[in-house]
Parts: sequence; structure tokens; C-alpha cells
Amino acid sequence: MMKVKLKLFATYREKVGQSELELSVPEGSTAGGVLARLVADYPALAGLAGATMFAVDQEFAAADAVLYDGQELALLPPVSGG
Amino acid sequence: MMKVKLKLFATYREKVGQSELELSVPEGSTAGGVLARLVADYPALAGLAGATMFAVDQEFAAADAVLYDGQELALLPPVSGG
Amino acid sequence: MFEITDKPIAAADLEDLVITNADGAVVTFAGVVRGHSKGKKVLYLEYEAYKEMAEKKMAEIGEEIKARWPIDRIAIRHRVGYLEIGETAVAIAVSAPHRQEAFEACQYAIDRLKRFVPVWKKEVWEDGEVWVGREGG
Amino acid sequence: MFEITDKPIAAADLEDLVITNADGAVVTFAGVVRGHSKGKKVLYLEYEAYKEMAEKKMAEIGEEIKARWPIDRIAIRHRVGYLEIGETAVAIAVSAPHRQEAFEACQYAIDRLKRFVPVWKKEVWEDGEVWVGREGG
Repeated sequence: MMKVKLKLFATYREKVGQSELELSVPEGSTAGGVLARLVADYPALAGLAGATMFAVDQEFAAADAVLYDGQELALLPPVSGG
Repeated sequence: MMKVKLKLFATYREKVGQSELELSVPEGSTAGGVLARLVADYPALAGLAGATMFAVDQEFAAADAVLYDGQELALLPPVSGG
Repeated sequence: MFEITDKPIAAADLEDLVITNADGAVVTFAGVVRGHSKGKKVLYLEYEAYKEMAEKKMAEIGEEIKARWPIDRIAIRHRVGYLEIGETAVAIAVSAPHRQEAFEACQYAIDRLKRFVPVWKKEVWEDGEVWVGREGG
Repeated sequence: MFEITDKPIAAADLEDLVITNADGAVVTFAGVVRGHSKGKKVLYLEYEAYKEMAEKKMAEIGEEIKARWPIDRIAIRHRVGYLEIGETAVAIAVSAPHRQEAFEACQYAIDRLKRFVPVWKKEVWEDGEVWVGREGG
């Protein structure tokens, strides 16, 4: 198992009730895998998952990006800056 | 004869030494005719005449625009606002 | 020059940051909170950012602009928190030797920001609220 | 909103004039006096306007913009007299519901102004001076 820091914004933050989670996940977990696990815990997030982008250590990443111990994964719902 | 007010800007103003002249010109005079007369008096302006636009009563006018008593004729060298 | 802040912002402040004696044109953009959205009256908005990544992405937009145009002065500031109608949510200032470049680069900056900078807004009306996703804007 | 003035001007002042609760985007342009022109060091500039006609033409540009875009707030101010390097000679502010329109209209305004508004500038260098005519700018 390894630790990843999960950053949650907007709807994710509100539904989960926290802006940041420390997760223990199996070695080899992917960004998409972590999201799938979150959605399993919070079914209300299911509708949002398909439109979500990922960032690993503050850079955009694909759903199949493999995570490493100590990394920061962010779930980014569609942005709407400005 | 009739009176027209001649407005001079930039090089015109500097070469003539005034920003405004009251002229007496024959009935039927045109904007271009007034410029030709000014150039006859101030030959240093000859090089500028071809690039000059005219305004009569603060609206663009052609060189052959006929002037009427009391109008304001402006000689506009190429503009360079901003 | 690339900042997420919870304090009020104004394009004018950024203009002062980018102006130099070598420049001929300064173009600014301000994105202002609108009083209506799709026919509904908006009471206020709440903006939220992934601050570290947003500031990094805004700085990257600056680098992209410097690579594409003869421009070396650009500033972007985005506000977060609760915004009243009429307040500025995002401000951009670009200075350039000529105006065409300044307009192009400023428009490029806001287009890129809307697409890739992780900032979200929630519209709050009298009878509800929603996080607004990607849009034409 | 359309003014020739001999006092210092700033795009920021115009921004305040055009902003409304209905608007989503404000774009400003400032034309700044450059320190160099064609490789020569400029000491200062002198601007002169046919004030009555210039203000009328600037107002016409405003009318053209209102006819072409869904915009009803625009301000243009041009300074005359002696300007130091780095000072603003012309400032334009446009507010619009969406940013694309605001950018287009602001660029249209400065393009039209440069061509049709009767304002002239004289560049003064250490070893001479000249009234500058139409140019790419």
C-alpha cells in the first residue's frame, strides 16, 4: 500500500465534505482507479466522473496514469474560470 | 466674395504661423481651391498638399467641395492619433 | 505577475505592472461577474481554485505568449471567494510594441485560462445554486 | 465618454465609466508613448487635435460599434499637448456581455481612430522633430 493526497474541488469537495483526503491505495493504482473508488463511496458523484480531468502533482494526467507513493492527485471537474 | 474660416493643424499651422485664418474667397470656391491659394502663398507646403484631406464644418469633404459663406474649412494632414 | 488572490482585483492594477518605456500598446481584459445568467437573477458567486496548479498554469500561459509574440510583460490575476455582481473575477494585462500583438495575446490568455486553469465558480440564485462547467463565455 | 483632453489619461478611468451590472467583459486599450521610434531616441511628443471634429468622430465610432455589436458602453479619451515617454496618449474601454465582442469592438475602435480621427503627433528627438503621418502602429 502507498499514500496519496487527494485534492477535491467544487462539487467533489461539497459532496465529500472535505477538500483534501489522505488515502492508502494499492501499489500500481491509477488516477481513474482512485476516482472509481471515491464514486463507489459517494454514488452522488457518478454523474460527474466522466467529465472529470486529473492532475498529478499539479500537472494534467490521463485516467490511466499510475500513481506513486506521496503524490498529489486532484480531481478537476470542468473548469469555468473568469 | 464670401468669408470662410480656415483651420490649420500640425505642419500647416507651423508653416503658416497661425492655427486659424479668416479668408475672403470668391463665391463658388472649392476646398481644393483654397488649399491651392494657401500653397501659392506658402510654397513650403507644396509637398504636403497631395496627402491632405479636407473637412468642411467638421465633416470630411472632397477637394471639389464647393464652400459657402461662413463655413469652416480644415486642412488635415495625414492623421496619426494614438 | 500570475496570482490567485482572495482580495478584490482590478485590471488597472495589472496595467501598472506591465507597462514599460519600450511598449506602445497595453490591452487589458476584465471578466466581471454578471447579474443574470440564462435569465435567472444571480445573487452572488463563489470562486474556488486549485491555487498552486492555477498559478503554475497561468505562468505557463505567460510563457506561451512570450514564445509566440514579441511580448515580455504580461500579468494575470484571478480572484477566489465570494464575489458580488459587478466585481472583477479575472484580470489580464499585456503590453507589447504594437497593438495587434497586444490584442491577440490578451485574447489568447483569457481563452487559455478559461479552458485550462483550474478555477471553478458557483452561481447562487434566490432558489438554488450550481457549479458552472465549461461554457462559451 | 468621447473626449479630447490636455490632462493625463488612464484606461482605468474609462473602465469605471463603462462597467455595468449587465456586462461580463471589459477590454481596454492604452496607446503609450514609446521611447524609441525607428531606432531614434524620442525625448517627448506633442499631440494636437481638431478637437470639435475629433470628438464628433470618436462619438461616431461609438455609434458604429453599437450598431455592429450588442454593446452600449464605450469610452474613448485622447490626450493632446506635451507627453513624456511612458504616458498614455489614447485610451479606450469597451464593455460587453461576452469577451469576443469586447475584444473585437475595442480593436475596431482603435483601428478607426488611427485612420479617421483628426489627431496629429510630433516626435521630438535630440537632433530634430517631425510630424508623423499615417503609419502601421
